[in-house]
Amino acid sequence: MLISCPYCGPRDLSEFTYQGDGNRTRPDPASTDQQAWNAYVYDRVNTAGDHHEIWQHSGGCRAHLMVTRNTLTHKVSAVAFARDAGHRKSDRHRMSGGAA
Amino acid sequence: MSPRRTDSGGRIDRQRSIRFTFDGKPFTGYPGDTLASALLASGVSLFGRSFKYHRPRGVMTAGVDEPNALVTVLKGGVREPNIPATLLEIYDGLTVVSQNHFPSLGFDIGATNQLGGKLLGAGFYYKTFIGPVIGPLKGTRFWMFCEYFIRRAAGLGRAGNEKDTARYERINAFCDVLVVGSGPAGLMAAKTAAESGKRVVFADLEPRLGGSANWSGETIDGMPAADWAEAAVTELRQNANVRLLPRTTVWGYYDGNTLAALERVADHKPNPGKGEPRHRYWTIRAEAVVLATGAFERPLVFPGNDRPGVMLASAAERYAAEFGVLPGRKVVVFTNNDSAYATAAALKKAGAGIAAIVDVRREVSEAAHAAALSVGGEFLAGHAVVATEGGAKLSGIKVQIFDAATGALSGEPRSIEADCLIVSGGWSPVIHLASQAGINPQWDDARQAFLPPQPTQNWVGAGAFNGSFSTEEALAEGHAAACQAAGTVDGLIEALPEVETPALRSHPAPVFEIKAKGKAFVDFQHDVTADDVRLAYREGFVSVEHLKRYTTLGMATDQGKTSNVPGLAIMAEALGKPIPDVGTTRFRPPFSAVSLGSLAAERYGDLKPERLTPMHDWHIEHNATMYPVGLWFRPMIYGDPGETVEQAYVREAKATRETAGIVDVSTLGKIAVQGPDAAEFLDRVYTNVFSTLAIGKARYGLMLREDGLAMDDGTTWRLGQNDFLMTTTTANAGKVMQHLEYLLDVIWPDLKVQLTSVTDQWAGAAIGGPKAREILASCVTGTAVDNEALQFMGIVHGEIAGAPVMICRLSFSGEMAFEVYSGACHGCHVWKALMQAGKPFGLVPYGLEALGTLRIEKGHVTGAEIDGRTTGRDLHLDWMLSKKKPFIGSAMMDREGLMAEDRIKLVGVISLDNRPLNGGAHIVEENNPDEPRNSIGHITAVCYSPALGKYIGLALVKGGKSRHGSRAFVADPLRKRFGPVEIVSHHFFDPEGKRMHG
Amino acid sequence: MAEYSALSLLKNAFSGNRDWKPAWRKPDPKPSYDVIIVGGGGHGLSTAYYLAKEHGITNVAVLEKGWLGSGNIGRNTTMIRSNYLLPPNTNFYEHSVKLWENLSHDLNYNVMFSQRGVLNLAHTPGQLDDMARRGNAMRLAGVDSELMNPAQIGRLIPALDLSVGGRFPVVGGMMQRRAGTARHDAVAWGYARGADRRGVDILENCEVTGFLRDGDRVTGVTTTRGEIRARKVAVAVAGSTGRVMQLAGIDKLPIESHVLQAFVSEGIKPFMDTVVTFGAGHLYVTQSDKGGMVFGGDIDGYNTYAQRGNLPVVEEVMSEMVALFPGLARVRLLRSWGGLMDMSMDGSPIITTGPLPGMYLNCGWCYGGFKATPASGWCFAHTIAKDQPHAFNAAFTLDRFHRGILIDEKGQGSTPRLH
Amino acid sequence: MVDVLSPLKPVWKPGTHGNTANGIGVVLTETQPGSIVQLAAWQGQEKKLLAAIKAVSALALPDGAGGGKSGDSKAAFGIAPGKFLIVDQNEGLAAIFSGAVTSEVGTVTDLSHGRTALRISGPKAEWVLAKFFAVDFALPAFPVGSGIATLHHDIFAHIQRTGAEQFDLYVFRSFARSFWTMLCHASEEVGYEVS
Ligand SMILES: Cc1cc2nc3c(=O)[nH]c(=O)nc-3n(C[C@H](O)[C@H](O)[C@H](O)COP(=O)(O)OP(=O)(O)OC[C@H]3O[C@@H](n4cnc5c(N)ncnc54)[C@H](O)[C@@H]3O)c2cc1C
Ligand SMILES: NC(=O)c1ccc[n+]([C@@H]2O[C@H](COP(=O)([O-])OP(=O)(O)OC[C@H]3O[C@@H](n4cnc5c(N)ncnc54)[C@H](O)[C@@H]3O)[C@@H](O)[C@H]2O)c1
Ligand SMILES: Cc1cc2nc3c(=O)[nH]c(=O)nc-3n(C[C@H](O)[C@H](O)[C@H](O)COP(=O)(O)O)c2cc1C
Ligand SMILES: [Zn+2]
Repeated sequence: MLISCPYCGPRDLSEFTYQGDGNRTRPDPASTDQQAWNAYVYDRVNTAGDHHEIWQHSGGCRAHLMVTRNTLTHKVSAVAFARDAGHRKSDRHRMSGGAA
Repeated sequence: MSPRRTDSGGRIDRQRSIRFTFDGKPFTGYPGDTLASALLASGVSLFGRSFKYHRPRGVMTAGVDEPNALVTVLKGGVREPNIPATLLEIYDGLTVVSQNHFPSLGFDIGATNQLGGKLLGAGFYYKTFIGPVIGPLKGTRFWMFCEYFIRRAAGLGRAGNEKDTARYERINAFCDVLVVGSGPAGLMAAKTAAESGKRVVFADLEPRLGGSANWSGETIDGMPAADWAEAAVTELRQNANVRLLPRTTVWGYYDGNTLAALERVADHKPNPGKGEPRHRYWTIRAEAVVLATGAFERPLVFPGNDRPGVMLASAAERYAAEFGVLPGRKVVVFTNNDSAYATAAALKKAGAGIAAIVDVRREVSEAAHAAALSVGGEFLAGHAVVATEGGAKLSGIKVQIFDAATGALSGEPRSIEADCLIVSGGWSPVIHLASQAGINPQWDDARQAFLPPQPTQNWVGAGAFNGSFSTEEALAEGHAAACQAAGTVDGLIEALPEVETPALRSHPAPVFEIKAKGKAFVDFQHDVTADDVRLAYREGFVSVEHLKRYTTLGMATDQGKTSNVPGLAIMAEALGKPIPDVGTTRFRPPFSAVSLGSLAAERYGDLKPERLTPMHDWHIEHNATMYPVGLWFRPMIYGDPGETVEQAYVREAKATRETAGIVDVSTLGKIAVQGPDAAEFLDRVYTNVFSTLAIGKARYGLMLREDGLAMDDGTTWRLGQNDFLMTTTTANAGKVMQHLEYLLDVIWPDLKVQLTSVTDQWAGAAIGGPKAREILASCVTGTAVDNEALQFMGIVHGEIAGAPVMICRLSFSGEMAFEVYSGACHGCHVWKALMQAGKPFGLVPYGLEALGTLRIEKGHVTGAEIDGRTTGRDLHLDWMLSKKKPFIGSAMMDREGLMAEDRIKLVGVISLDNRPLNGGAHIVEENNPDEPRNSIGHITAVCYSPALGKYIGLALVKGGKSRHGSRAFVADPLRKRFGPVEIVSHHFFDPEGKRMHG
Repeated sequence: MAEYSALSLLKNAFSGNRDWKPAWRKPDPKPSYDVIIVGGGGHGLSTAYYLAKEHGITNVAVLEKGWLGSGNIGRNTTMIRSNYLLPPNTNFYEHSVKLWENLSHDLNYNVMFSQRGVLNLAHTPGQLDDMARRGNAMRLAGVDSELMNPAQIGRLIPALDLSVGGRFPVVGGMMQRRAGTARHDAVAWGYARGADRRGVDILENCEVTGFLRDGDRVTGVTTTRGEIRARKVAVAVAGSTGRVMQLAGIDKLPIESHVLQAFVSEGIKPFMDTVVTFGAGHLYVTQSDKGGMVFGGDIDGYNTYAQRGNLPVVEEVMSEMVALFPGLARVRLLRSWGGLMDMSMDGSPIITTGPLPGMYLNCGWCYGGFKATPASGWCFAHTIAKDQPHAFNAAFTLDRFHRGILIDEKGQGSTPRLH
Repeated sequence: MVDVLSPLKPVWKPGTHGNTANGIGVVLTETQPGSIVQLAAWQGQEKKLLAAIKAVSALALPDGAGGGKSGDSKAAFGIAPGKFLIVDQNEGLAAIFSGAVTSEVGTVTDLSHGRTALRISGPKAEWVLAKFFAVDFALPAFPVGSGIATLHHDIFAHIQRTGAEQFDLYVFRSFARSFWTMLCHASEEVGYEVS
């Protein structure tokens, strides 16, 4: 499997570390909403199809990437820096609805 | 001259002969021969024994699809089992033995298994050996008793225990176009892609590129096909953009157009060159792939079809044309399609006699008819072979009239003398690679074959792979495929070569099996018969995948290359369903078996790199016993001659408490945390506050995971306003780094913080003990190290023996102690200077054992206690959990499960019987040495404490502090230890910390 | 249906094996059942079997989307053991081993359970202490376990390079002799036949495509073979849990679906009798009765439903394999494949009522659920029949993650790929 | 000044080795630069950082990922978004940059001791490196001057192409000895010289 790092270009899977479900939002640090914390830490979306997930290019530039990858075919259809994806959180929700 | 060798032709070099042995007997062959061709040429017909019934088996194919002729290659004491003789190129000194027989290949007692044939049918094991309900062999015992004997019969070849001394390597390749298969289709594709200027990798599993052109006898561009292929290959060889990979099997098609291939670099050589690997494992990342892997010919299923002397038609033709070997002198051809007629003609031309052509079809094409007449012999259309005759060698066959539509036989069986029966049951495109991604291939009725699935990756097919079985089509498709793969879709790059070929069609009649009396084999290696398939059907194992698993059809080393389609056709017939409704089993990598060594490649014999500290060589020179910690090596003890481990660490620990000790702490994880928001960031990731830390000071910190459990601890030093140096435990350095990077990159991208691993930048030496300060003072320049200049947790900069150092006064040992950091390349220099300075004071280097002892005495926690299941509170670090701010884990750390009363918590234990304790021992309340039960916790770390004069340990125990002063028992049944302990505070020694504050 | 025995085998051999009947019927779905079990894997089938056998509930259907046993039950490395550290696991898996010990009899089907022992290798004294902690926990719970020294290990497995290439010398190991392997497919077939003989309908090629609901309550399922109603719907679909539960509107679970690859070498003559695991990496090896070395390592480590993996894990596993057994460098890899792992957030399973009324959930097996097959079905059947868990599975709740009552053998927290 | 100790010392075997029948495939050396410094710019400050690099090292880095330059005694290349590795045969570069890069622009991290610099050159350099890294080393894909960050199993490496047939590798010091040993081993096939 290859992931196209926006900085390094297409690189082999062995250079990356999977950081899981990219649909989760960390509650506000001061939040005491236990439900929200539980959901953030433990609950995962297991999409069959295009899945939004975070990978670290740990064997390269070490950036975290927001990757859209099909869990049925392993085809990667989109990659962006996670830090840029941060301020487009609403976008991400829309994408996980299946539009992407 | 050997009995079966022709006078001329083929790829062999008759000028030079090669000597090898098979089962100890000497043989000769020629360069270019495979073991199969050389042995056939010498008149050998018996190559091996089948798996279950130990039936005698000969050679069935000439290539990678061989199910029968498997042998073991010996290289000194190293054994390589199950190698198809058809792929094994001979060389001088090659030593081969046959396998799966006792006492010999010719006479094999295991063949008596055949007597139980009906009993040993599919599913046999599941129905028996269940055993009695009572007695010593009850339950599963009876099966295990039987299994012992059954297991002796397992497997084919024998592997050795001796280490293989060969070298294996891997290499990464990138290309625009990868062409797999070098037949007419692949060659044309490679030529086309190369001409368009693309970077091409061109692989074929055979030693000689050219595929079927090497033996087809056709004419391409006015020359013999083999010459045309050679010319094309020569041209490609000169192109710098093309890498030719003969002897290279592309065996896996993985995601992202990543293909795995095995190059057999030196298997055909008596000895590899200096530094040359035996196998090279290629991972090829290709923009586009052309799959031109050809087609496998299929056998027909009929009684006695496994007798040595029965061979696939294309194999017979290859032996004659490519190796100059006649598979027989008196040949019968048995076919359901036209392609075998060309074979008959080729064999005839090479000097064999054609005794008969038996065709299941009553009507055949004119071209076939003409071919039949031209080769002579009987022409038996509308007939079938119903039996073979002879022992371990074919002597004849029986034929009967056959109705292809109904499968009915009629008339009296008649014998025909023959020493070779060549069989063609049609062709199956080699769609394995295309199918590995998991898409189902499509059945094609006209060709009676599965055609490749719709691409799920960027590949284009060409030639017989597509079911296009003529050479014209192969050339045209090869060209077109390359144009598509290279992105030059718009047209011909060059004129296609002209082909002369007989007008024979390889589309077979839909006949797979001749039902007559006797064992008719479908899977030759696993001895799966047509009756086994029908038994599976009767017992409801009708899905092809059930069929496979119930009968083991297609599970042998050849993975059903010849047997899958006939097998499922028989099942389809039994079910009364068309073949596409039955489907085919799933294709999986590898396409053909690959050595485990090649996949380990450069890591064969060298599993992991070693991480060494700058002082590593010094430690070795000073008798350190090294201890692996992750990839690092650290001194465990510096043993004096004759000392036990305990004596050594006790001496080291004692010296540290009495005078001074020094330990290499370079392996501690070190992370530079820099930037205007660094302090804020640390406040968020540590449970305690760091923003208040003064420049030039260090602080101990605890980190939790998001789920509120303890993750790691360490000190962080503030070197500047925006500049921190964080230390982590050795084991967790990578994990902590990733954790922090994740938070910065994903959660708080707005924070201006830079993280850099500087573990390797700094060498660290911790020096502690009553004399530590004096020692430092005697060798440090540029700074004072007295109480005033260097307070507890203070940092100063200076020099030792000319090298810049950074010194922090902090203590893990509980003594007055300092960590001295220097640039790694100066590390050993500084270490030696410290040792030198310490000499007059009795400074002693100490290792992990003493380090552990000192920390246990002080009750400091490490990885054994922060084991991913404990909380800060479990470890009595509550005082570090700031209430003033949220931090990672703060929201989750108060959940009921993490606050529960019955959690195990940190305590100290003292052995009351003065015997050593063991890590991993449990603590129980009841004095029941024989059958201890009801663990209340366990011991995490142990030592003999020189300070206390006792064997002590740290433990995690239910109730924690409430048990202080109480008595319990250590239960260690695995090491046969039981005895009383006292549970005490984990602060064994100097709980007030007077010593380190000085 | 006929009992299987040596005698019946002989009788049938004489009649040309023509009289054997299907091992289980192929019925059409009824409109409704007392209990529907979604998933014809080991756990689904054993649940049906024990519902019938232990609780007399026989109006049961097992719905399998493909061919029976096409999931992980048919693709695992067959290792069975109860060498766990934490009491809920030790007790549950030991119950399972006990059921295994009598399973062939119970089912009248030889599942080839072979107690050839599972040996975990240790490569540092610290690691051996960790093993001792686990082994002692077992012994204190009445489960067999012992430590072995390198010399004993060398005698047991002559092919093992005790120095592991000089890099990770074996300093000892922990052996559970009652542990071993079983013939994976036979387990599925044996349970299917056993359940079928007690009246359970096994419906293959019957994929659940949705859940019927009455308000919150689950009242049945829609399938590729029509609607089927039931008083109770139990889900045991292992790696497909996320997907199937989404059909019931449960979008998020404390689970990730990953792929685990496994490998088999060409058949070789008896090479090694026990199961061995490597302690300085991630590798477990056994030799099948057919002669293939069956082995596996870590999961690939990313979400997938594709049942196939990629090369990095292949290379990792092979390099560890030949490091342990350098004589196998020339032996060849025959086949590799993958299965879908329902990796839970603490690495331990979930067997529970809910999360919706009328629904029951069995999942979170990671790569250790084959050994659990008997006990999982046994406990799940109890939970379904009684609407409450048995003591053996009382800890395997779905809400334990949120409540922080974790059963984390590896101490890795909520990072499923590390369990 | 104090002598800098190479981690390769016990395994450093000058001379020619391996199969030299077809000449020397690669030459392997340790370049021992005096300074290896990592510079990182905050998002949006990259241009200023590049300007600082130019001012201090006189290397005008081209735009784009991995862009780099190498001169006789100095080299610089991009290793990650906004991050650069600057190498100088002279010591003390970090201190100079600390003056030139303010905290508004980014950070300066001295790695002079933390990374070991190896050079591989010769006609088979690409071939030998391809044994370790899943990276396309062909000149068009990896032009002279440019750099990458990549990985060989546990060993992380920064690599800059410093000539048509020459690459400079920066590996963590603690791994350097193991990596060097592997590099020599992999070079045996093509013949190598250590100098
Ligand atoms: C490579 C590998 C090695 C392993 N090794 C071991 C080992 O050595 N020891 C061990 O103890 N465990 C091992 N395991 C784990 C073990 O195999 C599983 O945990 C266990 O088999 C899971 O339970 P199951 O048998 O019920 O799952 P499965 O057999 O996967 O059953 C689930 C079934 O649900 C079906 N299904 C899914 N969706 C639907 C739907 N919508 N409708 C109807 N049916 C559906 C699937 O088709 C499947 O048949 C391994 C697993 C793998 C993949
Ligand atoms: N007589 C017939 O009826 C008949 C039937 C089928 C094919 N053919 C002939 O075969 C030719 C077809 O040409 P083609 O080029 O399509 O096939 P081909 O059989 O000539 O070449 C295929 C090549 O692919 C190689 N190969 C297969 N799998 C491989 C793998 N995984 N890795 C590396 N190499 C692999 C094989 O070794 C072979 O050399 C034509 O000349 C056609 O006439 C004839
Ligand atoms: C314990 C075990 C042993 C196996 N042995 C063999 C074998 O000897 N030959 C073979 O071809 N496949 C063998 N397989 C693999 C199966 O062929 C198949 O790949 C696996 O069950 C997964 O199914 P799939 O590949 O159809 O998805 C074995 C599988 C298991 C679980
Ligand atoms: Zn990157």
